Amino acid sequence: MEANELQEVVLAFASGAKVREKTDRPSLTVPAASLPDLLAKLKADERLSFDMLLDHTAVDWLERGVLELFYQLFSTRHGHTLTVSAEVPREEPVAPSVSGVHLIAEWQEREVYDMFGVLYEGHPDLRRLLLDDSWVGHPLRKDYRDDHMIERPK
Amino acid sequence: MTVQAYTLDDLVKRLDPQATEGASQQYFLNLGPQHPAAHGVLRVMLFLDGETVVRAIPVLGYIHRGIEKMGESLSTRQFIHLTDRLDYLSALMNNWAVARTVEKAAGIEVSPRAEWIRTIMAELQRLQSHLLWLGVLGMDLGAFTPFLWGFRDREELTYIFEETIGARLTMNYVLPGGVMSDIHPEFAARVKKYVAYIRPKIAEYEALLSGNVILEERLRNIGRLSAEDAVSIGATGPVLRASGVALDLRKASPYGAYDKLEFQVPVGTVGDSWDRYWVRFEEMRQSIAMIEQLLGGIPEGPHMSVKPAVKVKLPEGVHYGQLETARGILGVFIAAAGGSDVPYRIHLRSPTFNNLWSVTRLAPGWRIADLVAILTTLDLVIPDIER
Amino acid sequence: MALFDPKGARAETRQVAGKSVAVLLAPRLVRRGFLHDVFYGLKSLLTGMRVTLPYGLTTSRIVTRQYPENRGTLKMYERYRARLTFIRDGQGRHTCTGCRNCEKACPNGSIIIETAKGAVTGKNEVQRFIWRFDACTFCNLCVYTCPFDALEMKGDFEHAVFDRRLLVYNLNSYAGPHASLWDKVEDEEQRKTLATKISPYDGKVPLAGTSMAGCPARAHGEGGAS
Amino acid sequence: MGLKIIDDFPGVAMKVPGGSVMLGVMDAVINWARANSLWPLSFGTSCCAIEMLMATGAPHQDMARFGAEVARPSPRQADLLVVAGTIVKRMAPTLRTLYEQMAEPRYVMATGACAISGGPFIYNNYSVVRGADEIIPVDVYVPGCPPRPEAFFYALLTLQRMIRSGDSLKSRHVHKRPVMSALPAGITVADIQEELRDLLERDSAVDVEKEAAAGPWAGKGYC
Repeated sequence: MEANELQEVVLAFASGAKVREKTDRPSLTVPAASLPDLLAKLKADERLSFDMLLDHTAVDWLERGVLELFYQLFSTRHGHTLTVSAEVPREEPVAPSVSGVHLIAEWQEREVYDMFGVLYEGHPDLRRLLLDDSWVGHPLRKDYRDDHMIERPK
Repeated sequence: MTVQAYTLDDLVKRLDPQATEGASQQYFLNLGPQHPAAHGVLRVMLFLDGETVVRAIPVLGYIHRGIEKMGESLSTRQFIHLTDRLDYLSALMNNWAVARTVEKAAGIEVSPRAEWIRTIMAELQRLQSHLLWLGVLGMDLGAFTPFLWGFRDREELTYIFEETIGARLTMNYVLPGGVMSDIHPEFAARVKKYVAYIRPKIAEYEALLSGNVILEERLRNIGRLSAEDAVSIGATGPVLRASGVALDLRKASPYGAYDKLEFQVPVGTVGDSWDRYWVRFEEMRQSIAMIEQLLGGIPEGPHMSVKPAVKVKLPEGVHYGQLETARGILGVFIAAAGGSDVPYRIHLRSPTFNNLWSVTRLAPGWRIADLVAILTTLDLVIPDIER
Repeated sequence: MALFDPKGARAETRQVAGKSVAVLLAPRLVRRGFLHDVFYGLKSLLTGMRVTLPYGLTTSRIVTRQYPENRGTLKMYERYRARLTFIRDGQGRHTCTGCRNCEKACPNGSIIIETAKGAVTGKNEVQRFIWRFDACTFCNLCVYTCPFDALEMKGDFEHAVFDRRLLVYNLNSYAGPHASLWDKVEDEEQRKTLATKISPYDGKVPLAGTSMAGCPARAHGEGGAS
Repeated sequence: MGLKIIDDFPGVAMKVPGGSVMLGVMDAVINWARANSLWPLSFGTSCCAIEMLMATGAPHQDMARFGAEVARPSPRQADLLVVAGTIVKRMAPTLRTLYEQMAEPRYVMATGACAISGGPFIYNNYSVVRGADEIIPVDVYVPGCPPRPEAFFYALLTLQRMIRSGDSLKSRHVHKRPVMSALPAGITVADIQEELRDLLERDSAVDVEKEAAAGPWAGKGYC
């Protein structure tokens, strides 16, 4: 399936979805609440069959005050890719968990919680993945600072 | 807020009754964080019934180095040297993955010669990585000879890298636009000699290991990962292929010089430890075949298309690139604000991160010694998981 | 006959990721009953021993490198990167202009350059070229980006020390202008004043525990005692 | 006061006072034995572990030639802790525990940039400890990223040199750290004395008079 065609098919699927500009692959922005449903549908659909969640991560857009969640989907059957993104507010970042759809999301979401503090509703085991439980703050947020970090001298 | 985050202690408290239910001899064991069979600083919490694993919980973070945070203040050219230190056994392919993503984003042309060099180096490194894995597999299963042999033949490859690249393990060789230095004049002759040397050695390994009854007993039917599970956890590389899904980016979306090469993708049938063993073993042969084909024609041309003084500026937007390393698909996610060579955010999707997840599925029901076999056939590199 | 037939891999074509891919299916092991297993097990063990035995009988396959006995003859590959040095001409003069390209290219701040305006030449001159061997990762970006070919990586590797502070080097052996500026000064007397000699540890070195420009202090006692 | 000691370091600082011939011979024998049977703890966290602990054990390098091939997984049986790889904050307590579980005499080697100073992870990093010597005392530093196996062997020889001149039966648990003996050719003590005096006095040299009054052997007639 061509990129444009794919994008149209997916757009028909997702309510409230918009095409995300400035990416190098078919890409959509959707409301965070619709994520688990959408991913399940994309996985089940014969033409799309996005059965692998390659990657899930977040970007902290400090100026806009949002955390943008990115889901990279891949179809082992058709070989096409799709980026789904959703925005959650920085101050109260809550998103629904997609671990019911893709098993690996459990760990990927734990990592994003660890690094960005995004709380996933319905996650079976939301713990820090890489840092100690006693760690204060979420280091990949742009405004994270601690005593240990030294800036490289200019 | 309704969402609750837990700690490790909470988890242990929550799991304890389930873990010990019906068990006649209940134990709790920490494998790691510094255990010789874990290949690095992996810690697996094991709930045991006698010697049988009831539940395995990997605990990560003992080598989490915050590379992604550092990437937000380094240019991509500088960041590449950090990727050497992730999956250090396929350092060059990590370099390539980042370089390729940057090239695609910034629209940089790469000469056929540079692509050729990258491809042959990547295959040499895949062979090197699998040789190390073979040695370590032998050692974990109680055989010392494979360790000695694997390292003996791996070291010869290291000398080839040393001659051309100047480093043994952490190479920092592939940069956006090409490779750092042209191949050494002796390179092709040395590789040719090496290929002639390694072919009979592979046959020797096969005679020693593949038909061996002990190895067979330790691997057959242990740790079966179904194709469905493998796809759902995003397992890639030999682990996924052993489960029967022939996904190999070298075939699925060829990069470098792979579209000119003829090779087969080794695939397993049931996804047990044996299949993972065989797939990697066969991949070594395929790599050698590819190296031989590559030696046939070295294209002329420059090895680098970007001058060192040029800053490789990233256009605004989100860029994603992926590449097949020795352990699976390495994805590079770059969000750029534009106008700078420093990414706003860089994230790496490491193959072993997903592959490790399968331990929670595969370990229960098997004994600790089998868990070791499962871990070693998953071919984990812990710094790659934790980045 | 055997449990495992190495040539038993089946080749076929499969549809994966929208492409047809030539695959090779893993051969499976078959079990043929207890007695067969016993004999096969014995046979496989003997096979392994037949492979390994010749290694014990012949000495022609020794591959071990005899360091340190071969220290005199050991040669590193010329591209091997283990120590950063200045390239010097016959008179010991370097070509570094102090442009700081390497300092900027270094990913982890291992290079710190101090420059000053030369009294005679009026140009930027390197006073001290500090290289932190203890932090260097030998990524070669400094050599790669140097526009004046002033740097090179040498292959010598015997640098183990008892004290970490000895791993901070001054690369330049004199504070003064680079080679081509040197030739422009014609007055013999002036030439003598161009450079002052400095040793590898000359001046204030960014020692562990002390702070200086370009090298922040290490916080002591933060990771644990002692 | 301290100057005299630095000048003649390390000969003066740790001499067995009272110098009995018997003890001197035994010191030499014990230290010779210790130096030639260093059992490393197999502690590797990342890339350096491949080069330091695996490649050196393999045929091309063969650590057995130095009597150090017996890599032990248990700290109780090891006397050389090779810190091979990055130490992050979460690993630091474990490393400290391992060190403390090792029996005396124990020696620590920091291999590679990460273990010496944090290496590539010095700046803008929230998780990496900047050098193993923030957690445990380190005897030998091996620069490289990672160092090649030969560099590790050179470090092993350096450590053996230190051990042979090392502990004595009378003042136990005091390693000689011959700082000056590692100086590159052409550099003398005087070259860096001025610069390092304060640090040297604090870290490496022993003030005999002061030690006689307050050290662990105070009042025992050694000084």
